[in-house]
Amino acid sequence: MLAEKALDLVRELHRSLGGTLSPYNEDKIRQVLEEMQTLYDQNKDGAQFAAEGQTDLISAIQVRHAGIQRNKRCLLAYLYTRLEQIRKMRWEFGSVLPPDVKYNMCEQEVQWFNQYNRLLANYMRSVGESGGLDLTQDMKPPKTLYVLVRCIADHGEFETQDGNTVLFKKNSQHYLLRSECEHLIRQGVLEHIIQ
Amino acid sequence: MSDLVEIDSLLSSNTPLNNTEDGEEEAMTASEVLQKLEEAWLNEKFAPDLLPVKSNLVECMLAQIDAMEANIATAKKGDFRISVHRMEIDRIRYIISSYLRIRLAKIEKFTTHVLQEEEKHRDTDTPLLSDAELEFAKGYNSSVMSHLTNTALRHMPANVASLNSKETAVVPLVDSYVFLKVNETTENVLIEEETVDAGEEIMDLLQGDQHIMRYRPVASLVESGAVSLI
Amino acid sequence: MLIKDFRRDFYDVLQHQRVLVLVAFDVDALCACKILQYLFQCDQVLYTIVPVDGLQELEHAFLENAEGIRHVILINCGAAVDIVEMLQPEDHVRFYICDSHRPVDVHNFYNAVQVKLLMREDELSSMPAYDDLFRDDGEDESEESDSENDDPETGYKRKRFDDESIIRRQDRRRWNESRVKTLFDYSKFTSYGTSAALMMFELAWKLSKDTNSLLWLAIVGVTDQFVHYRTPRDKYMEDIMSLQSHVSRHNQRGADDENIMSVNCLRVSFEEELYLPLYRHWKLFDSICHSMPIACKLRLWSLKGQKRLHEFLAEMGLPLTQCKQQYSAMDTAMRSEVKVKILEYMNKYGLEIQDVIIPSFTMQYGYKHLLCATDFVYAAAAALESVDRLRLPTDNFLAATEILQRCVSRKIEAGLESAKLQLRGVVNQVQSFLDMHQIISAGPFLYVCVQEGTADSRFFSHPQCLLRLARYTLQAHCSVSRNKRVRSLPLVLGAPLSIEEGRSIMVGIPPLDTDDERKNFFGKAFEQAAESTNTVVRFNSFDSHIIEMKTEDRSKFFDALISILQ
Amino acid sequence: MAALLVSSGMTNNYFSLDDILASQETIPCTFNVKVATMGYLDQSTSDVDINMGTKLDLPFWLAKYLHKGSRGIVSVDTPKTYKEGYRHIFTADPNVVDLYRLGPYFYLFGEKLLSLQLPDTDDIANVLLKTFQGRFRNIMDGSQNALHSDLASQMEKLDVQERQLFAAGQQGLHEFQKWESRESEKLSTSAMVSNHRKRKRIGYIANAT
Repeated sequence: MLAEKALDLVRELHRSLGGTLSPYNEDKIRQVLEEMQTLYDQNKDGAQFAAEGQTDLISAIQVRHAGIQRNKRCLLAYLYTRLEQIRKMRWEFGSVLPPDVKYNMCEQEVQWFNQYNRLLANYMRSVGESGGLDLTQDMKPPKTLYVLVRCIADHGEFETQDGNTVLFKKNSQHYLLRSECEHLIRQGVLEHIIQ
Repeated sequence: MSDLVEIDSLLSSNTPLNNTEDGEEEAMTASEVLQKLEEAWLNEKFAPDLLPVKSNLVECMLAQIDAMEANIATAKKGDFRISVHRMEIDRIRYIISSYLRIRLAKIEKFTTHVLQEEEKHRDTDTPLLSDAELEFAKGYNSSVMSHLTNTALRHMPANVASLNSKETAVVPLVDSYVFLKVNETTENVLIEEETVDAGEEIMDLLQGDQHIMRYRPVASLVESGAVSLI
Repeated sequence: MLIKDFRRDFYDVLQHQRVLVLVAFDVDALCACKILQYLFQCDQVLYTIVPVDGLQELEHAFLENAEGIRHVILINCGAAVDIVEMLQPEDHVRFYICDSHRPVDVHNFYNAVQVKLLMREDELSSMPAYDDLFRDDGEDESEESDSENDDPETGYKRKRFDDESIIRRQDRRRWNESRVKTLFDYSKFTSYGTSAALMMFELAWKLSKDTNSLLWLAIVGVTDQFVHYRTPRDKYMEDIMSLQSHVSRHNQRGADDENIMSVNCLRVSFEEELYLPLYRHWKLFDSICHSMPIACKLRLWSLKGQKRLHEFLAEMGLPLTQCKQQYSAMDTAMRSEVKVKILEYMNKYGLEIQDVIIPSFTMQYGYKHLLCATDFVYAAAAALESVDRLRLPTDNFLAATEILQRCVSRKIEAGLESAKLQLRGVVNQVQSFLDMHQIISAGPFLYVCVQEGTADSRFFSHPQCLLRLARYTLQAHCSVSRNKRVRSLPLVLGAPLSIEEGRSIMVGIPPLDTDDERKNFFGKAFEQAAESTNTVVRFNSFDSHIIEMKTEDRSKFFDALISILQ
Repeated sequence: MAALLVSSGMTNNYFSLDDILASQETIPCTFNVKVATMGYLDQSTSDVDINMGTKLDLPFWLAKYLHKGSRGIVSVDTPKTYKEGYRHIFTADPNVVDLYRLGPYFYLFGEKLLSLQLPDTDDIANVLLKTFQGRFRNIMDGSQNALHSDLASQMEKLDVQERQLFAAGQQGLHEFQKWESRESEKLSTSAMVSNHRKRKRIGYIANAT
């Protein structure tokens, strides 16, 4: 059936949307491009006959052209949605991706991630005059200045703004400035406890 | 400690704080600016499309935060008001970052559409994007295009090897329904155009009313501030 | 040095500082820690909490977290040990010890700079005078130097002072002997003072930041001290009376009808509670079987005892079917009469009032069912000493804090279930002790060991549960044995700590007839026994009467103990 | 995370996966013209070309392209599920129908049909509206007080868009409950990090055993 492989690509990615990024399906993408090329070649050969108005050839060209468009749309949608997932990762994981997530990304996607990182960093720096504003902070409206946190795993020493060093040992509890430990909470190192 | 007192009064809206850019606009106190920023933030949050940027509000509030932070640094360590002011700074910073995050998401979602719209608005007095946002949008657009090109489009047959933006541009759903509150009474607002089976529908929006309606007819009113989304 | 004004010398000093809080592993310490947390959060004092379950852990935690810390608070740990000598802190570090262990180490008491004690003045009256213990006049140095340098050219000088130095040396020796003797008498018996949670609550009260929930934490702390046989009964009654005044102050609003308290807030009320463990969440029959005083008086482990229990229930008019149902499922009329009936018929079966009734408090939060203080103590203690292999001690500590959080009700239910398991484990173990006559009277003390590999032995590798088992065993043995002197015999109980490493834990408890002061001399006894047999004995616990040793050294250790206590 | 706030419209979005999957649904078509060499599209015959008048179920994206404008290579007919018979069922009792089995994208595909100027376009539009109005109340009630246990049974009859609506209702309910128990102010680890962590543990257990 026309554009069957392209549809598989879309279905595969659609299934993995809830969880993590599915591996970059290099060979299926190549097959889709080959199908497009063969359809295009068939159209080219048929083109000179069609000039003489043989409707059956013209309609065949139309069908193949629709197939090419469909392949193109599925492929681009696959790549674009993966970019959206990768962009979301920048906000969730931070600027460094864990290795096994990167493993599922192709070389160009990793480069794109770095590009996006730079773009975002430049944008954040240019907000306001003094040193810009880190948009990845303050994800939730702050309710208290200090928060009680519990360490989920040993994380070693941590330097606070006012010069104290805190040792994050597993299951120890600390009462710290919210702004300082928010990113650690998001990374899953600390857990916020509600009194 | 006097400087902390000064900030309180500043925030309790009696000493004017004139905007740096457009002098002729009547001077607004810090809390009024904050009020306007909150409104802009809510409008941006609930509007399906990107609203013109309120960069003067953002700049002014950021300057305000820096001033407050400088003051707090000088205050005595034990002062009770420090934590109150720090809390206020955190909350203002949250509003600003959330506002900019929402705009960023819309820019990333409707990049091509936004860039086209920006062409029209660039020179008017209500630009859609701030300079930083424009630069980000251009950079983001080219990064996506170059990625799609060298992973797929480059290998495609010639006649389809390019992206025509009309077909692929993601357009915001301006017809989705929104909740809104009327700030200033505005008469005969065209709600529904003339259609074959239903006549034209005109409505008066009275102050204080609340409605649920399509966004398109009230888009201009939201920008002018006559109506705010809730 | 003892602090007089908690607010000025302790709390206000901590403002705007970062504080390290080291907490021992018992429910009282947990409650005190939560009260302190609440106060610190009101005044935004930054703090770090590290649970410590032994002296080694305490040292380890201090070394790790001490960087940049000027104030260290020790809850229910560190008082009985010379803290400064043990931790070797820098000069600027201050220790604030809020500990119910007595006696307090003399160095802590007389260290005016670095150690501050948060305890009641009257409890430290037995502290020997300063100059009995320390002589900081030049006497000591010159004494040593005289005896060492006996080279000739100072020989002449030494001879001339002969008679004076002899007198001084004798006087020195006599002072030293008296010092050793006073130190020995002072630290001969270990006992317990006021609960740490109560001290912290009084601090909160002085800061006028006390709330109903802090009061409830103090109540649970005091009850824990009583349930684990640390504070004697009359001390417990005293504390209850002082808490009663606070309770009536905080909870009188609900009384008259025009300002009814809103439903979902905490209501605490005083009540003459039935001293049946967890009976509101259990079957009445089970709860009676697991209540130590009644089980011992009726000797429930024997068939005759069971028969007596059935008689007792029948006489009270409580049908067996009802008693074997969940207490909450019994019909309400019957339920309300249970206490009245028990009081009426108890002395016919040899039960006194304090075996059956314990003055305590109950709390209600929103529409959830009523909970009494002992329920909380059993649930939290069970969580603290959970037998789940995978969980770290610190995981248990956090689980226990969540139970005390009280608004998370399903955590409390889980805690109550594991508490039931623990109680059942204790009763079964006592039953097997008595059936197989494992309790041996080794002259000056009774002695028994939990066999390795028994199903419930995993419960008893934890100190507090072992303590409850020891107390239950002693009471049961005394009610069974015919030997008149048995009530004056203390008990030593051993249990396997970790079978792989072949280590076991040992606890010694005082005899029943000196029960009212709850003085325990085993700390000193174990020390001397260990020295004489130079076995490797680990005094890691904050209670000196709980020790750990290699299992194979046990018998050698007991012989030494017998010879010492003869 | 921010991108979630902007609801990605399904209909006019070139890159939307749902839109692509919806346009894969098939429509009965008849060929007005012979098409050379495309015989393989029709599994029932083995000849090389598709001759005139053959009836074939084509995916919507192909049918629309071939039907559109002057080409008229193919004439289209309303799919079975939107025809008279089914329409009566929907109007009778919309809640009984299992829309997921009829085609996971019932509304989205229905909307696409409207662009084909079929003879019964108005009736289709009407039936889409009526069906949704009939089912909406149950979806909303279900999402507001669904117990974890019977969640699956409630959702199996809903089509993709209805499921998203149900999920949105649920999320609203959960967020209200979290707000009530003051959990909403709790800063939490980002969803992706916790999923990633869970999988690592499972992976760890998998290759450990």
